[in-house]
Amino acid sequence: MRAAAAAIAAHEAELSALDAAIGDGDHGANLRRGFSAVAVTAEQLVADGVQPGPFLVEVGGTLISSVGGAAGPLYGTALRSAGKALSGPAADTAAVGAALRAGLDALCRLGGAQVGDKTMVDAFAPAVGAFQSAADQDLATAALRAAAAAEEGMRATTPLRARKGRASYLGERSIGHQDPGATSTALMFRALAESLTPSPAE
Amino acid sequence: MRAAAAAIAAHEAELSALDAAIGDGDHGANLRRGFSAVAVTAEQLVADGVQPGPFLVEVGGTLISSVGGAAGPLYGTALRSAGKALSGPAADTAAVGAALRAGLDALCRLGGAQVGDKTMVDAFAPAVGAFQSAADQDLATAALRAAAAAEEGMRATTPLRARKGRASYLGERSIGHQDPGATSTALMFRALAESLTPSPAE
Amino acid sequence: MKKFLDDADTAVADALAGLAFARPDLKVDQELRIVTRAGAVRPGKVGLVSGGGSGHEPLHSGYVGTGMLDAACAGEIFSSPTPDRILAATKAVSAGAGVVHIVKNYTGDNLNFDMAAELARDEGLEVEKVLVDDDVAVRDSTWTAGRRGTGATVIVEKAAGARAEEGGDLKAVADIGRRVNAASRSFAVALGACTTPAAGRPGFELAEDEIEIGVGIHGEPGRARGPMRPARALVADMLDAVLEELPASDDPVIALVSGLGATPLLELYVVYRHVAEELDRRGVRIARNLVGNYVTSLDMAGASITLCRADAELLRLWDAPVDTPALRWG
Amino acid sequence: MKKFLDDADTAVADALAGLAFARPDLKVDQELRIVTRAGAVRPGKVGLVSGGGSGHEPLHSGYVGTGMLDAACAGEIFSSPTPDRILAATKAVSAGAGVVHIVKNYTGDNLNFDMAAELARDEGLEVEKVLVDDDVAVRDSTWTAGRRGTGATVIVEKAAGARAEEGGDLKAVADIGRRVNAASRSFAVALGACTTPAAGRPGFELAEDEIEIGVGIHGEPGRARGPMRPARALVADMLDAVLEELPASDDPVIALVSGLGATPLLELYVVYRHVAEELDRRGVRIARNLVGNYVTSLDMAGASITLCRADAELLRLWDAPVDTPALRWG
Ligand SMILES: Nc1ncnc2c1ncn2[C@@H]1O[C@H](COP(=O)(O)OP(=O)(O)O)[C@@H](O)[C@H]1O
Ligand SMILES: Nc1ncnc2c1ncn2[C@@H]1O[C@H](COP(=O)(O)OP(=O)(O)O)[C@@H](O)[C@H]1O
Ligand SMILES: [Mg+2]
Ligand SMILES: [Mg+2]
Ligand SMILES: [Mg+2]
Ligand SMILES: [Mg+2]
Repeated sequence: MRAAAAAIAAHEAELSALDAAIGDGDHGANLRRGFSAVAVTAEQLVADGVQPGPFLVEVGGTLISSVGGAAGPLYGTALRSAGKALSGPAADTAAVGAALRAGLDALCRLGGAQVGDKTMVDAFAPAVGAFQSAADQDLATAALRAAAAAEEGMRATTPLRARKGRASYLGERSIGHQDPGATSTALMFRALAESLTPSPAE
Repeated sequence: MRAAAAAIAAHEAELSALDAAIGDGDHGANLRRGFSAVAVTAEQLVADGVQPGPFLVEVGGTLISSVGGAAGPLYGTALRSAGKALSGPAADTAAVGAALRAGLDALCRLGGAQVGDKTMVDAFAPAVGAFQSAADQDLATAALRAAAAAEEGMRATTPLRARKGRASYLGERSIGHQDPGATSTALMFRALAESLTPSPAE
Repeated sequence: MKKFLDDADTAVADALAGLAFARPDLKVDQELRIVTRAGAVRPGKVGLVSGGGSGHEPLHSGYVGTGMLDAACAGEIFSSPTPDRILAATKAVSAGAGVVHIVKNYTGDNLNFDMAAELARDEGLEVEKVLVDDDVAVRDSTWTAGRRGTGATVIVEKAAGARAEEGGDLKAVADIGRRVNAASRSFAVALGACTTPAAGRPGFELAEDEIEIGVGIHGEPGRARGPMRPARALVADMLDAVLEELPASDDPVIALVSGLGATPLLELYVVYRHVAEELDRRGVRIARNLVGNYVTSLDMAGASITLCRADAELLRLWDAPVDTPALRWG
Repeated sequence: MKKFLDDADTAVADALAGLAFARPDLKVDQELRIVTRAGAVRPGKVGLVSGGGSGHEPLHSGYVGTGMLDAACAGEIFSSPTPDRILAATKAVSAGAGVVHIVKNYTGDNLNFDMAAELARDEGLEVEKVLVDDDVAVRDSTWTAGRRGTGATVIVEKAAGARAEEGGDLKAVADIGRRVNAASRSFAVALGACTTPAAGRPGFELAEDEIEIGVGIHGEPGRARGPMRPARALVADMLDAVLEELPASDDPVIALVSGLGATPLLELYVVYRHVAEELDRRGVRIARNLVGNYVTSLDMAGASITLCRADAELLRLWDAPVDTPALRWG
């Protein structure tokens, strides 16, 4: 979580710039606000020794009540649903994969978007697919594959015409711009992968 | 009058630019509006064979009711007073000089400005002085001297600090800018001189 | 960027603090960014809540008061308020007769208001949603999130507010709001972009002679860019777009000309002149009008035109007394 | 320059045509550019005429109506109306009890209104002039044309209008106007220049981080240029300037925060927040306030602050009913 917050903070301007091109330019600020709040919540939860499932549920709730805009409810709901699907103190790759799938499903239900609509789903869905395909690998490996898939999905949004969210107002003019939500999704999967990968000796 | 109108129209942008520097940038537009109206009035008056005195009175009235801003009442009053001082169908240099003096006096009474206050008076007063000093010359010569004096007066406003009108709000910051009203006065005296000077064979 | 602000992050909070000082007839919850009327909601009256991103002032806080909204939720600039806050506002104005949410049609607003409504229902409250989607710049198709909500919001809030004030029940109040929305269409043109405090620079760049045709109130690009033209021609095109999708009817219209934030009243009256003349030419009668800054987009230069077909009942509700910071009559 | 206009030369006429369409309760003489109330002045009521250059809307036409002005004369943009028109307005609202001219202190306005008053007196009318000169950015000295008239005009017109409506005689109405003016001071800051339609480009250029301190409502330069700073600091400086010349008294103040045309309401409320907090700190009580676009300068970005010491009588006159396009209450 801390890594995700840092990644978002580091890329705030980039996300907002992407959003300015095809939306209203606040995606970076929205997420920065949300993840600042999450950082506070998370620290408390870690201190309290909360388990991963309830942890994600709480964090999702914090996002919902601090981000605003479209991304808040979508990411928040995804995390809450993922958290509800996780039980116990630790989790293997298959369990985490199933939780991510539950989060993705909830996100799609709420937003009504499918792959190809030029939204965060275009990064989220392939990431979950890659993660689950690596169910027999360790968590770090699965997460690395997911991050790569998310980035590929993110880049694939550029030629698409948006059908959901603010970018859809542009019609044809949304083509040629990378979706900000897909970008933030990819950033978060990359942050997850890096936080799970043992860092090389310093 | 037609010459004055043409001179004003030709220099509208310049006058407005001078006014923008130390006033509100409308001196050119104000006078262009006024002299367009004057051109119409004047044509009618000439057609009616109105004599110079009443002609100036009428034209002054037209300026007052079409210019607005500070310059309208000031120029209009000057012309009206000058016109009232002129009698008969023709006028010699002395009579015209006296009429101009009467106009200047009325302008100063109305506006309360003296030479050195950085206003149209700084061009008008020396012009009248020069005109009257040439009372024994023909009209064209007197007008040429007046125009030269007006231009000198106009240029002399640049280093002055304004004490009247909108430019006075600037205090020290009005120094270094030529007064727009003095500039339009000089333009009009120059137009008068040129219309009285027999044009070289065409 | 030069703005009268202390900090981009506190802009909304600081403005709400100013509103609280200026309007003792309103109550401002600084923590939750909720503006309500100072007094309690009359028992049995339907509560009206609206809200959305900030930066559209006087929308929505300027429409809280007798005869209009009971509560406005102020999100961050151009970002929907969050569900917990909308829920708090909903509970605050619930007086036993249910609460109407007036929601402009944007994905973010929809998601956040819907979540709040869900939570409110979980707590036993009745909530009806009135969706405002009047902006014809966006084609309403499966390709888009649907038309955006803009100027009609003011008319929806006014009419539904009047209906609630006179004792209409939840269904009646929501129905009036929906009817106004169905009878309303809007179109906006930008001559210059707005600058959000967070971004610090204009959301888009227009050439010296270029305008954004069909711009959204968050600076969303419109149908196209085009050359600047005289007001009369621009207004004729805007009315073409509006009338093409306005329900045909013999009813007269309520006409709203709103500046987007940086356009002087002088220009808005020039726009209204052409609206009046063009509509007369096309046989549409204007029964009521508003000309001023009613739904804005920070410091965007531009204007929107909203027309709402109004039958006798709607005109009666429009004329009913209203006492808010931005609308006051009767 | 991009503006909703057809032609720089017809801007004022076109806007007045729009006003005429929008407000059936006003009568607009297009020929003479005079806006009056639709009905005749009640016999025996003192008539109130104001006016000046256009471009400051809603000043003055937006203040014509019950409880405020009887007539407004609209000059060209930033140029005083001419005496013949002011005379026509004066005669139109004369109902046997004399007429008050409310004149902002600019050389052009003074000259034109004075000439009109002279002509009116020649025709046997009684005319009293109330000069408004509240702008402390200009030092009132023999070196200047005196302080300019700005925001206080609204308060003068409101109070004198109320006094006339309740039957005050010519002297009483003029006295109230003068008293308000004497009790009022203003100061404005521009973040960006305005563009007159005739000029087609901004009246002055400010660097990205520069502001004009003490700007006039026609874009007249102010005391100085300075660096942009947070709203709190700007407001503190503006209040310093105002309070330094505001008559000391135990009376509370009416506080007016006016946008200059291109400044969003959100920012004006941030300004008001600091006005309220700073005045509280300095022991000045705010009894009434207005926050919005009341005296503008075309599309200038900026804001002005006006304070007026108000005793019980003034507050009573301020609270009296008013029904005009820009002010309405009671
Ligand atoms: N219906 C939707 N389903 C999934 N994702 C969506 C949907 N609508 C928008 N998004 C995502 O949200 C992103 C925009 O988020 P953000 O800028 O925070 O919200 P807003 O559009 O309210 O300003 C888009 O780039 C897109 O990826
Ligand atoms: N009191 C005065 N007496 C004489 N001339 C004056 C006075 N006030 C202003 N002027 C002249 O008027 C000019 C400005 O005219 P103009 O721009 O048309 O009017 P305004 O200042 O009302 O916009 C100044 O440049 C100055 O020469
Ligand atoms: Mg966005
Ligand atoms: Mg001028
Ligand atoms: Mg947003
Ligand atoms: Mg002027």
